[in-house]
Amino acid sequence: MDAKHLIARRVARELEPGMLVNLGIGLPSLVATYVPAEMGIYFQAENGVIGLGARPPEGMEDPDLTDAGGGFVTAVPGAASIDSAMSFGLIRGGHLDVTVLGGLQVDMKGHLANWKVPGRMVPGMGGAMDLVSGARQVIVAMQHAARGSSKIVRECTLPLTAMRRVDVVVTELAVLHPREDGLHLSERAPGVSLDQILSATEADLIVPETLPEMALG
Amino acid sequence: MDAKHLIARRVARELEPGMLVNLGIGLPSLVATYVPAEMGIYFQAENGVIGLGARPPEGMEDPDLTDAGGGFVTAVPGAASIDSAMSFGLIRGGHLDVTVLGGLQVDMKGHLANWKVPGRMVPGMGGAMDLVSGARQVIVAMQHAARGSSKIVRECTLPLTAMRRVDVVVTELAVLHPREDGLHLSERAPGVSLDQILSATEADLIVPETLPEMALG
Amino acid sequence: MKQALKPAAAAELVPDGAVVMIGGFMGVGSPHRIIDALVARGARDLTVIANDTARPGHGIGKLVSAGAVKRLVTSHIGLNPETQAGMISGGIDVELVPQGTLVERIRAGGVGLGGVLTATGLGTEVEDGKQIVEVRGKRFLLEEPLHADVALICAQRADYLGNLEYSLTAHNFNPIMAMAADTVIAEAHVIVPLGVIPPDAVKTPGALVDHVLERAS
Amino acid sequence: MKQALKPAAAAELVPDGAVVMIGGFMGVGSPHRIIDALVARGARDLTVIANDTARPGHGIGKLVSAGAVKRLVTSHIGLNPETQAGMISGGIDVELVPQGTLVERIRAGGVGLGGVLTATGLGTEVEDGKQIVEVRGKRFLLEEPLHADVALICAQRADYLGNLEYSLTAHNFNPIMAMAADTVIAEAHVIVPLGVIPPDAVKTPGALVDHVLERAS
Repeated sequence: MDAKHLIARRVARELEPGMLVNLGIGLPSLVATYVPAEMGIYFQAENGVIGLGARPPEGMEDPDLTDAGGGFVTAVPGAASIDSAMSFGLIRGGHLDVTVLGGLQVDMKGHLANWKVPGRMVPGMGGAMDLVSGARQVIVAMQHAARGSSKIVRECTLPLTAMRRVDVVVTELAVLHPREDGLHLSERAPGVSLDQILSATEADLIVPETLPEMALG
Repeated sequence: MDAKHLIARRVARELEPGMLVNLGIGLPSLVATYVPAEMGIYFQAENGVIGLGARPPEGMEDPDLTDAGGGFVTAVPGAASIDSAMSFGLIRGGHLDVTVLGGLQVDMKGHLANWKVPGRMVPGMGGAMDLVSGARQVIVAMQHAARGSSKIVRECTLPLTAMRRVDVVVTELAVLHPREDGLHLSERAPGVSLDQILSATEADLIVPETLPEMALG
Repeated sequence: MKQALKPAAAAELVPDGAVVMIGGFMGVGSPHRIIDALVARGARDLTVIANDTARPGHGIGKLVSAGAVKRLVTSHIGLNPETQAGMISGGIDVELVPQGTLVERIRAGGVGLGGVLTATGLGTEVEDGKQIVEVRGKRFLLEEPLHADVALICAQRADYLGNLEYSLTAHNFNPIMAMAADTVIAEAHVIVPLGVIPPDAVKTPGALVDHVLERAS
Repeated sequence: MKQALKPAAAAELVPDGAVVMIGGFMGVGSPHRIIDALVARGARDLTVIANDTARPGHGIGKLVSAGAVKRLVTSHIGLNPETQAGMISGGIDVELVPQGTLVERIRAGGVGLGGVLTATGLGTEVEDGKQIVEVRGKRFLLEEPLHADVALICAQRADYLGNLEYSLTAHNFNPIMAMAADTVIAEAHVIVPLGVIPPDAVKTPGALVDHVLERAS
C-alpha cells in the first residue's frame, strides 16, 4: 500500500456512524474509499452538498455537481444542496463532526500551517481556516516529510491556519495526538520502528511505554 | 368614505409600479385594496411571503399561508416563500421600497412611536423597528388624533420605534412630510380646512402658501 | 436514519428549566403536537425563545396558559393578553427583541458568529445596556447570539434522515432555529422515504436534525 | 416583469472600474455568458469579489486572462497560476479572505448588518489591522461588509419576474450575492413562465433581481 492510501485507511477508522465529515481535496479525499456505506457517514463538500457520493458513471456527469476540487461527483439518496452561507454556517457553527485536511506543517502546540508558503505558493486559504476553527474534530492527513524535511516541526515557520490545536495527525509513519503538554506519539505504521519515527521527526514527541501498531481495519 | 379608507386610498397613491411594499396589520393593510393589480406592486408580509394576495375563496384557506396578523391570504403567481432571516434581510438590507405602518405618535423631528404605551400596552415591537430602520421609504398611516389628543406631537412622549425620520404621514385630515427643518403640511383632506388641521395638531406645522387638496385617484 | 420519536418521548427531551426555541409565527408553522406533549408532561420553568406566543390556548400560548414559561425572549406578545399579564405581574420575565434582530441572534448562535451588528434599536429602549461598535464611522448595536438546549420545529415534509421542507409562511423561524440548539426535534406534516425530497428542495439538512417526531395518527 | 437583457447590454451595465460580485465555485454556477460579454466588451479595472478565479481561460479566469481585473477579493486562487502571477507581480491587488468569512461579509452587506464577528482568522495573518470585539469574554475579528455595484449571478431557472432556482453545487455564492449589489443581473439555464417555479422553490426572490439575461440561443 502506498503512503497516501495507508494514511487514508487509518483516518477512515477515526470516523463513527452517522457523522458529518468534510474531506479536503487531494489526499484527504481518498478517505471516502475506506468508509463502508453502511456506516451512514455523510460527506459534506464545502462548495455546497451534504451527501457527496463517488464518481458518476461516464457520460452521466452533471456540470452542476462537483466536489470542492472541481471534480465530478454524485449525490447519495437523502443528499441536500446548500449555498455557501449554509455550508460555512454548518462548519463555523460546530455542526461538522470531522474535517480531514492536508498539512504543510504541524507543530508541538498542535498548530497547523497548510495554506501558504510565502513568496512561493499563495493559493489562498479557501475554506481551511473556517474548517480548522469550526469543526468539532480536526484530523490532519499528510505525509511525514516533504523534500526530505520533517513536516512535524517544533514550531510552525509557515503562516498558521488557525490558533486551534488540531486533534489528530496521521502520517504514513505514525499517529500523533497533540495535547496540552505536547505531541503524543500514539501509533506506529506497520513495519515502522520507533527510531525511524523519531529520526524522521523534528519535533519532540511524548512516547508511550508500549507503542501499538496502527490498526487499519 | 370613513377615515381609515380615506387614509388607505391616499397612501396607495404613494406607491409606484414594481415596488416591493410591506403593509402593517390593521389600517395599513387596507392600502392593498386601492392598488390596481396592473401596477405590478409586490406585497411582502414579514412572516414570510413576497406576493401576498387577497383573501382566499371560502373553504380553500391554507393554514400555512397567512399574513403577519395571522389572517388567511393568497399568494399571487410569481410569489416567493421566504424564511424570517431572508424576510428581515430584505427589510434591513434596504431592499424593501416602502413600509406602511400605523402610529401612536409622530413628532416634529419625524420620529415615530408605535410599539408601546408604558404600563398600559406592551405588545412588543415585532418587526416595526427593523421596518422603520431599514425600509427605503417609511409611510405612517394613522388617524390624526386618539381619545381627543393629537397624535402629531411636538416631541414623542412614548418610546421611539427608531431614530430614523419617517418620510410621509397620512391622516384623515392631512398629508405631512417631516424634513430637516420640521413638519411640512403638504395636503389637506377633501372638505377639511387649514384651521381644522392646525387646531387638531399639537405640533407646529410648516404651512405652504397654497395648500392643495389630497388627490385620491 | 432516525428512529421515529413519540410525542411523550419528545417532551422528556425537554427538561424543566431548559432553554427551548420554538418555531412558528402566531401558531403558523409551530410544532403543535410537541407543544401538546410538553403541556401534558407538565413542563415547568422553561425559557422560551420564539417570535411570539400566539393566542391563549393556541400554539405557544398553550405553554403560557399552562404556566410552563418562566422566561421569554420574543418580538411580539400583543395578541396574547395572558403573556402580557404575566409580564406586568412579573410572573414571566419577558425580553422583547426586534423581530429581525431576534432571527439574526438565533442565526448567529447557529452559525458560530460572535454577535450581530445592527442599526435596529439604536436610539430606542432596545439600546439600553448594550455595547456599541463603530464600523467605518457608523454606529451599530452589538446583539448577542442566542443558543438553546432544544429546538422544537415544524416542517411540511421530513424524510427518514430528517431532511426538511417547509411550506409558504410556515417557514418563518424554523430553518434558522434548526441550526441553533444542542438537540433539534422536528415535527412534520408528512414523512417520506429518502430521495422523495430532492436535494435542491431541502431547506434544513438532516445533519442538523436529531429526532423526527412519529407521523401523526 | 423583466425585459430580457442581451449579453452585450449586460456588459454595458458593468462600467470600467466597477465593483463586481460574480457567482460560482471553480466555474460551477458562474454566469459564463455574461463573463464572455464582459471580455468581448474589453472591460478594464474591475474589482472582482468572487470565491475563486477558476482556471485560466475558464469562468472568472477569462477575465483575469483578459487583463480586466485590477483588484480581487477572493478565498482561493490556487488553481489559477495567472492570478497568482498577477498577485506576485503586483498587477492584481489580491485580498485573500477565508471562504466562510467572505460569504458572511457579502451577506452582511446584503442584509444590512454592520459587520461579521468571527473567530476564523484569529491569531493568523488574517487578523492584521482588524478590530477585535469581545463578546462574553471571547474575542472575535470584526470583518467588514462587502457591497458591489453589480452582481453577476447564475441560476438553473428564472421566471419572468426574476425569481431564481439553483441546482446542486451551483448554488454556492449566487443566492448571497443577489442581496449585496446595487444592480443584480441573473443568467439562467432556462427561463419559465410565472408560476412554474413554485413559491417554496424560489431561493432568490425576483424583487432582488434587476435584469434577466435573454435565453441562450
